Amino acid sequence: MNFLYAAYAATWIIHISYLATLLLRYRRLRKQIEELRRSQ
Amino acid sequence: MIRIAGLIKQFGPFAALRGITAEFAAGSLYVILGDNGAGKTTLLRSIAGLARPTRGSISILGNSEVRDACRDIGYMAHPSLLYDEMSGMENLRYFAGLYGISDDGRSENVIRGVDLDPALTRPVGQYSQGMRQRMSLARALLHDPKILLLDEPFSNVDYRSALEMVKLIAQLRDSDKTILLVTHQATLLEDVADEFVWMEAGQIVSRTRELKLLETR
Amino acid sequence: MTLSTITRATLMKDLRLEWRSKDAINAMLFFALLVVVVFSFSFDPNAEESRQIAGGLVWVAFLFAAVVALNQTWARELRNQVLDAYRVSPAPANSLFLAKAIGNFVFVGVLEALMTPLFIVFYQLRAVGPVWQLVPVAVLGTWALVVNGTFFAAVSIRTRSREIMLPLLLFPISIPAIIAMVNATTAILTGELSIRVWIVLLATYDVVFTIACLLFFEMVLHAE
Amino acid sequence: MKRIFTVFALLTGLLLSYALYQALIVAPTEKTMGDVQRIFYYHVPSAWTAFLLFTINFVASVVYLIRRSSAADALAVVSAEVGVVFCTVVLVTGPLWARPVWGIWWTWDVRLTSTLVLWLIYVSYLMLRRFSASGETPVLAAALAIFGALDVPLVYFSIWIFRTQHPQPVIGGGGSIDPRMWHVLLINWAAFLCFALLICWSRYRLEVLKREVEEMQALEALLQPRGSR
Repeated sequence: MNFLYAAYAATWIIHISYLATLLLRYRRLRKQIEELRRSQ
Repeated sequence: MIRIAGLIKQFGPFAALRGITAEFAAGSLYVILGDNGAGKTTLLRSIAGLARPTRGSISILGNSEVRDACRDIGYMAHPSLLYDEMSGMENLRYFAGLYGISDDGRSENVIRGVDLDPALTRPVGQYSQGMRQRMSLARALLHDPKILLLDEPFSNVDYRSALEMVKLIAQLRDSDKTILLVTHQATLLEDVADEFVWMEAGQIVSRTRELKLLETR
Repeated sequence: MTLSTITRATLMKDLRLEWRSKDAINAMLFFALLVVVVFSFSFDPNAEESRQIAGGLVWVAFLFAAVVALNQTWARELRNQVLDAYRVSPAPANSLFLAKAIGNFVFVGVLEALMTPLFIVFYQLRAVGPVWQLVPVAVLGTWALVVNGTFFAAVSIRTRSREIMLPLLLFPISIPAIIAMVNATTAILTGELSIRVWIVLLATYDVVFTIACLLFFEMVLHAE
Repeated sequence: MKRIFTVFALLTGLLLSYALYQALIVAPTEKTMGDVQRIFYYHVPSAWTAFLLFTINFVASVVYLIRRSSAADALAVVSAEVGVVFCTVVLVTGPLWARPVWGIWWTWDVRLTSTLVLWLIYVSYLMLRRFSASGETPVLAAALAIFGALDVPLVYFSIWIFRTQHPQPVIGGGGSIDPRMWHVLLINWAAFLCFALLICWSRYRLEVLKREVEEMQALEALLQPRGSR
């Protein structure tokens, strides 16, 4: 039974951490866009 | 005859060329000047077909695909493009083979043309910088191309040899070749160049017949 | 100007360069020797046990050593950017590829020929099965390593950390070939199983990837 | 577009919760394995999704080489990356199921091993994309993707022979499967497909945005009227 919960938790941990990296990358891009805007 | 339209070359987020439109005619010697990182080398590499344009087009002698014109292009890069462990003649014999030239006479003549001795058995790695540059020029001339792209041919070459090379280049120009030459020593070519091209940040910013006009800009 | 003359000229040039500098072969030999010695500490090399694991051991040693040689092939062309001289010439890309692949085949083959006696001595190897069968396994297996190795070495010279990139790209793709080589060798040494299926697998691998390399090499060579 | 995305995200969330409910509560308990068998409802759909994404990566790579369209290349990156994420899920949930059922975390069986090799190949693909310095990364990556795809049948075949020649621990399971389980499995697959599509969608938009920014940065000087030097 514990293995079941572990597996389900692991699945979502993997997916959520991937989504988190996506969010981070998106933030970084936003920052770059801001910089580009300002320099123009 | 080289026609370039809207040429942009990007290396990832870095743009080496930012929109170049230019024409270079046969029988003329163009001297390309500019600071380091202005895109001079990338321009030559694009014309030579070594760097594929991100945008824009290059047409050489009517070929829109640069690779189709490769027999008419002679390219001399800043590095020697020679195998250090082999002698000059061995090097040229190999490169002649790539162009389907099988007789050694051609290679010997080209080596003599740049004032070196084809019988030299020393490996190129032991040549002086000046000799290596001349051997490198010989390699570019091997297949008698109509277009010559020379990247820094005089770097580390002593003054007298450089003058000899200039004389040779002028002769080549007079035999109706298109020559694009990147250099930092523009004064060497003051009397023979047809046009000076100034590049800055990946663009051509001015073209003049007189070097002086560039300097006072 | 045919494919074969340029291939031959390039191959002769590479062999001559290697003969003069001996960079690749020396590094490769010493590296393989180190692997042999280091592995011998990790288990007790008695005859019976060695026979079981020698197949894997031998090929792992060759694989790592081959990577050294494969990196050298293009490193040689990158010095003074000589590769550009080839790229501006009208010579077909595949001539270069074949010359390089054959050259590497020769280098790795020489290495194998020199290392095999060492393995026999250090691990008291004695094959129970038919020894001659090692020849086709070695030929097909070496080509399998070398053909993709040459290709991916050309890919990795376009990346930032060249030398490290090659094994990262090559090893995953080579897994089927490695499984086949290792198992065929073990089968011959222990004399227990037939190697026919492994030979078929290796041959298929060789054919598939030789064709793929020839199809894609031009693109990779001119990718700048 | 943004509204469709939000609606779709909400629907996916609902579907995933429903699928979770189905998997944990509605689905019948397997007789021999017990509740642990329910891992199956996450494990198998993830595997199918990962394989689908790798197939998309292959197709996109081929299309890129033919058409040289930037969109195909972006799709190839996205599908490989999300595919690796799903494949990771497969590789993590697999052992968690194997431990209680088979008593071992890992066995070098055909499916496990070839999934692992597949994962390795696509991780190397992503590494290549990351470390490639030239502007021609897409070409190199597409070539690797095609090599990887050619390798898959060989990998599968080689491991299959390897396994049939060597005896291995007997692995139970198999047999017929309860139709209700099928039903739950398919619902979970649908949910995970929607989820994958959602991630791919966001990742694709991110990739397009990234490329736009890179181009903007690169051509900044071109857009600006040049001053004197």
